[in-house]
Amino acid sequence: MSDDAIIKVDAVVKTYATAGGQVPALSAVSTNIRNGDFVSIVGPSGCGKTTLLKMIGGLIEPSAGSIELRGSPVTGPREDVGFVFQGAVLLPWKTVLENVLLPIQVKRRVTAQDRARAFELLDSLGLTNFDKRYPAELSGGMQQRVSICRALIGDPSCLLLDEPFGALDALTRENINVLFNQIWRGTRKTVLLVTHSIQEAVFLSTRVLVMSKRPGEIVDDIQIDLPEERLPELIGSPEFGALANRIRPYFTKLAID
Amino acid sequence: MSDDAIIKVDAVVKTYATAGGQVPALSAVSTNIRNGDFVSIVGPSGCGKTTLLKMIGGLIEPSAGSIELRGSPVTGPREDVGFVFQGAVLLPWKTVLENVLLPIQVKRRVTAQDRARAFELLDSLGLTNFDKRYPAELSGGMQQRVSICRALIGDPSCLLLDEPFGALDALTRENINVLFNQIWRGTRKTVLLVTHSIQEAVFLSTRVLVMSKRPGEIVDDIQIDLPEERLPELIGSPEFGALANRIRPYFTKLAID
Amino acid sequence: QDNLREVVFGLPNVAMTPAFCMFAVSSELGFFAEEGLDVRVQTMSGAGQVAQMLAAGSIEIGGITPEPIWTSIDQGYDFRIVYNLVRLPTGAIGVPADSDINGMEDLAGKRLGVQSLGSSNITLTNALLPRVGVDPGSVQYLAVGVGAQAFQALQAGHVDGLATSDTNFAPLENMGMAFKYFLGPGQEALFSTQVVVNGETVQSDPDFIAGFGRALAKGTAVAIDNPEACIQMMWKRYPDTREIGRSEDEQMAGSIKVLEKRLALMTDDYQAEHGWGSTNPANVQIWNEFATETAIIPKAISDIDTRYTNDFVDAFNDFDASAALAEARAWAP
Amino acid sequence: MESRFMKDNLGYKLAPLILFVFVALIWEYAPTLFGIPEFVLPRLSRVVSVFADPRTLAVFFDNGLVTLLEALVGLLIGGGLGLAFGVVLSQSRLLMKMFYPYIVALQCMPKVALAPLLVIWFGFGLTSKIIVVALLCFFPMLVNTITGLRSVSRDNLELFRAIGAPRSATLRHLYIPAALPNILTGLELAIVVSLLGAIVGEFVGAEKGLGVLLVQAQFQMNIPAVFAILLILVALGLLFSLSVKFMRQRLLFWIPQEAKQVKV
Amino acid sequence: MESRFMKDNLGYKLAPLILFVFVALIWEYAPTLFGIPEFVLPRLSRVVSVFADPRTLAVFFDNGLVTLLEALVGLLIGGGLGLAFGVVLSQSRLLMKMFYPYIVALQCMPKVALAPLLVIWFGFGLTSKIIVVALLCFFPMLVNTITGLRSVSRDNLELFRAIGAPRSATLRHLYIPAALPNILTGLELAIVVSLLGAIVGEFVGAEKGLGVLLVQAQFQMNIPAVFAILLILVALGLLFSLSVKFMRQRLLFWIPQEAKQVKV
Ligand SMILES: Nc1ncnc2c1ncn2[C@@H]1O[C@H](COP(=O)(O)OP(=O)(O)OP(=O)(O)O)[C@@H](O)[C@H]1O
Ligand SMILES: Nc1ncnc2c1ncn2[C@@H]1O[C@H](COP(=O)(O)OP(=O)(O)OP(=O)(O)O)[C@@H](O)[C@H]1O
Ligand SMILES: Cc1ncc(C[n+]2csc(CCO)c2C)c(N)n1
Ligand SMILES: [Mg+2]
Ligand SMILES: [Mg+2]
Repeated sequence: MSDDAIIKVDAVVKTYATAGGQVPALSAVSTNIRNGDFVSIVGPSGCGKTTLLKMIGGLIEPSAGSIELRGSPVTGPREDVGFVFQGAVLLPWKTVLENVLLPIQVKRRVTAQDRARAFELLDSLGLTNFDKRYPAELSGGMQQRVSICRALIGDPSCLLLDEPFGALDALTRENINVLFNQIWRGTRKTVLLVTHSIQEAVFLSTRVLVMSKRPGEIVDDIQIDLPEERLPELIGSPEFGALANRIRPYFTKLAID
Repeated sequence: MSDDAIIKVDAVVKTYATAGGQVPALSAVSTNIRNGDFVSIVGPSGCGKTTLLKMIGGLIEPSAGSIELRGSPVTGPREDVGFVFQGAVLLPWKTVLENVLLPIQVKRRVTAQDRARAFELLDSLGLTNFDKRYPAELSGGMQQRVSICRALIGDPSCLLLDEPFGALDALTRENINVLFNQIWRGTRKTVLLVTHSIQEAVFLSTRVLVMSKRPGEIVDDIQIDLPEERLPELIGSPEFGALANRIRPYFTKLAID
Repeated sequence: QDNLREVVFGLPNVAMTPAFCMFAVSSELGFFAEEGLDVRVQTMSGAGQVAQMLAAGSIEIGGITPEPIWTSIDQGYDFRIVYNLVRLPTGAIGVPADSDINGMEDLAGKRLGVQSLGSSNITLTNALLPRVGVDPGSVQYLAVGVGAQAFQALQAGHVDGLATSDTNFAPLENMGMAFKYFLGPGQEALFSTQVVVNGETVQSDPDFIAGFGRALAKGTAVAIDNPEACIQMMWKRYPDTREIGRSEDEQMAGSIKVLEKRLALMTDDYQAEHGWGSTNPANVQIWNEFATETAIIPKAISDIDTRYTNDFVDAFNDFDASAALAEARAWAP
Repeated sequence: MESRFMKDNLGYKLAPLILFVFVALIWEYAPTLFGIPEFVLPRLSRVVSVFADPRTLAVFFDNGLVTLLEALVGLLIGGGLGLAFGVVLSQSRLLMKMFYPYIVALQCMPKVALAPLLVIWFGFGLTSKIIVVALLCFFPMLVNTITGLRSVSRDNLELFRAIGAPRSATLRHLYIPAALPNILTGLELAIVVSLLGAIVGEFVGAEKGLGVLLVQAQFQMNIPAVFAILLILVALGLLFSLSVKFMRQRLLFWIPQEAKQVKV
Repeated sequence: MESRFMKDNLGYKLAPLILFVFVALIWEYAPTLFGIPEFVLPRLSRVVSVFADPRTLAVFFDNGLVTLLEALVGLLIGGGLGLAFGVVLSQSRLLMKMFYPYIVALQCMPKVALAPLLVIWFGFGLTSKIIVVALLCFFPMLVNTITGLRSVSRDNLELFRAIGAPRSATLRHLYIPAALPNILTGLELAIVVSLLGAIVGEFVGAEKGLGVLLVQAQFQMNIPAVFAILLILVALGLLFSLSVKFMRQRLLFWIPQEAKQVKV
């Protein structure tokens, strides 16, 4: 692959050591991700998607193989990478606003600008007027949206998203998808998105990686050559249908055991 | 509505009292659910679906209005109702098998039969050989599947499911949908399912309730007159498409604020 | 008054008590001040702690019972007895007045209460019992503490008598319990609390010792003459000794009893002849042998005669007693 | 978990009062009824009457202030060090392995046995008592802080690593808030022992304080006064304990089961 | 959080040992170097030499057994009651309001002041000491149990309500396991005070035990023996503490930060 790869994953293997023995989660995954790409990862539950994302984010160590980010090996989390975890992972003792501002607060004084940006993000994710609430007072989907705001607040150039839209209803999800496409076009962030929705993967991505069941491998790597601007109408188009249909069979072949 | 209603929800209102003031979550919801019905609830994130389900389950009290289950007012959780929470809510100090058997263990000795049934359920949800693992060693989707097994172990005649399939990939989800349809047909349990997938709602249900944004109301009540046996092929059928199309507009009208 | 030398005196008792109220007299009537001293009496958990403080240099002077003095000397500390304060043993066996025990020889097979199992009264009693033909092994000891706890032990019959000190018996008598007291043969020689300093103080600061002892002697004389004023002065100087919630008369009566019991142990024929603070060399020898015999120290102190001094006795007694007594009579609280 | 009847009901508010009256009555009449002598358990009215004398009150106040000062300063120092050590030790397995055994060792030494040494080193003034208090307060605070810090979930730790939080910020925004329930429990325990420590320190050698009064009263067999002083200690302890309860409700609002208490 | 270098490294294992040798050396040479009298701090070798005499060892063993028995039985009773009360009180706000103040009150009474009363009430045998120990162990166990029980999440409580778990099952399968980290912390604190309690109880009146030996040694001005006895207490305390650590690792395997320690 080309040399403008921002993320290089090379023969990465992950085996978890547990009291019950070794659990192979990922077997020899290799891929390169170009700067500004929007890459979705799909695959059956438990195939190692979260594991792969956390390794790229420097949160866990591969058992074998190497990962490079911007040319240097990943040994820990990097500045400039935003993470959305599979659960919302909000701090119960902080308000929604404080939770969103956390990535800034841990590094420097929060400015009025930061706060304004946080309000903007909350607004765009449908959380107007919830800034003073505590997480326990939010619904599951609202919590998830707060955690998306938190990943975006620092304006990181690379985003790692682990099923960020799983608890959202169809419409909210579609709106946020459009929003994400806008953000991506505006900023050309590199995005890695784990999702369970084929439609979402095709709608948002420039490339979709399909993984096999545990221990996961990459079984297909599909280029999504659609115009950069993605609007809801696109979903009905034949090109969109064709791409989705290319992915769908894997979900039949890779049946759960 | 008919008199064989097993659940009667009458002008139920819920307002949460928080430090920041009163939060209206649900405004005057009324509906009756017949014995053996499979009812899906769809609606925008934060509209009060979880709240409604928990009130029917007797876990929280309505601010106004009344709920009856099998003819007697709901004052607390009932035997014979299985619950799947929006988060998996597994006990970290128990193995997968122990978590599944929990509803039995808290009431009586676990028998070999119970254990056999638990293994069967784990198998059917693709968790073979994970019985001895601890929740922390599972992926998000696997945890969710364990919590589904736990809701089914007691063979309750009424199931309340709060987005049980949110963290599952398309295929696993489809397989489990088919499984649920089989179970429902075999046992004629009364099922209430909160879901974000219109397709899933139509595929599984005999009836779909559509809720408006917060504070939620029921804005449509759609009878799904499809044959009881639902197979994947059904999804492509024109009747299926028509029903889905009847629901979809609400998700445009009820745009998030 | 500001140029007084501050001195801390280590008191071998957890609390100030009428038994030591002569210190209050010397302070209140200015006897210490006349010697250029401002004496603060510091209560301690016991004589052992006073010895420890003295050895560590935390205090300059203190009252210590003989056992810790001998032990410390044996361990190489240069303690010097300068003033013989409590001239007779404070410890005794006391049994209820109606008891059928009529002497130490009746103690075989009996149970005695002691303040604690570390109490010197056990060593003492065990050493004396063979002298009256009783096997010490046949006497049992029970730690009953002091005060209410000891009272209860006697009342409930847990013990047949107590082996403890005068200051512990007095409150029990005040509570209405009557005792018969026994001393063992030759026990009178075993004097009690001594005023002790480090040897180097004797060299470097003889005036301090002389002045301290003189003020103490004056105070003791006043206490004998006028116990009531003595208690009043203690109350004034140490307000904590005012018994909370108890009538003054009741307290005065009880306190005088404690004081008188103690004063009886602070005077003897030798003192009448040689003066306040004087030490009978013969008794020191007896103590030395007794301490060796009872294994308080592993071997007799060879230079025991250099460990006490009567050199200051003349200075201690160089005062006008009648003037001191007059001052006390003129004193009003 | 109470029946709905009890909730916000008068009976709910009265019950503790009734128990109080009940205990007071027993204390007042049991000694006479069962012939318990005054020196074992004086009747309540005798104990309370000790407070009637304004001179006595003044003495109590004077000495109580000294004890309170020792307890508070010792608590601040010992509790503060316990918290600090808890934080530092739990950041490193090596430090934990190195120092924890010595801390346990120090705690296993009876403070009454150590107090004389402390008096030698630090004199008869406030310092030695404050150190006894600090020694006693240190351990409950330390152990609870460590437990609290360990209770931080792996998910939260991953979040803080992911947002590149420096160690200080992770402490401030994650570890400390998460450990707060336990830290406050440590504080509650430390508060109770701080008073004990001050008293024990005063036993061994002090000029002033409730401990001195207590020894004095015990020596004088003035048992009503002993109980009166114990009552003062109890009152101080309850006051301290109430302030911790108040802090819990204010600081732990995000724990439903702590906040619930607010409504009571 | 250590550098990778330290992990499983020899230096990692050696560091505590080096500290130990260092402390021992200071203890051995500081008294001579700074002219600290043996009265105040005897050198280590003098203290250790106390153990050389087999007769002394036998006496220590005999009396140590008594103290250990008092401490263990008291711990069992006091800790058990603390656990039980913690469970019962946290089930009801009413009971909490009614009884908690009295418990705090009891704890604020210095045990050294109560011990003489307990001796009067319960005699001079083991009972009174066991009660002192139990009194001391009760509170840390109680307070930590309550904190632990309160830490149960609302989600988990809802789950148990939803599956219709009776109260006893909720306790057994939810409250107790969730509170276990805190209960073990309470146990650790209780263990430390159990030894202190036994010693303090023995100070006041006992026939046998390390406390009696301590008083005797103090009276005989045998300060090396005093420190030798303190060393025994420390050893017992460390032994207890290690067993709690072991229990933590076994019982709290599901808390990554507790289990992590296993690998050390
Ligand atoms: N414990 C609570 N305290 C205060 N407000 C609450 C609480 N629980 C829910 N709410 C509020 O009630 C509303 C409805 O919440 P609910 O969880 O029922 O929504 P939902 O329909 O399940 O949403 P989602 O699809 O995102 O899970 C939300 O606006 C939320 O902020
Ligand atoms: N901490 C862990 N310890 C042991 N095994 C683990 C751990 N985390 C994950 N696993 C195992 O690794 C495999 C992959 O897990 P991972 O969470 O990466 O899956 P996933 O693709 O994200 O699944 P899902 O879509 O359900 O979230 C699973 O089989 C899981 O059991
Ligand atoms: C560690 C330690 N060393 C010395 C003493 C001193 N001390 C205090 S009281 C007493 C004798 C008994 O009354 C002695 C020797 C102590 N307490 N603790
Ligand atoms: Mg995952
Ligand atoms: Mg919900």
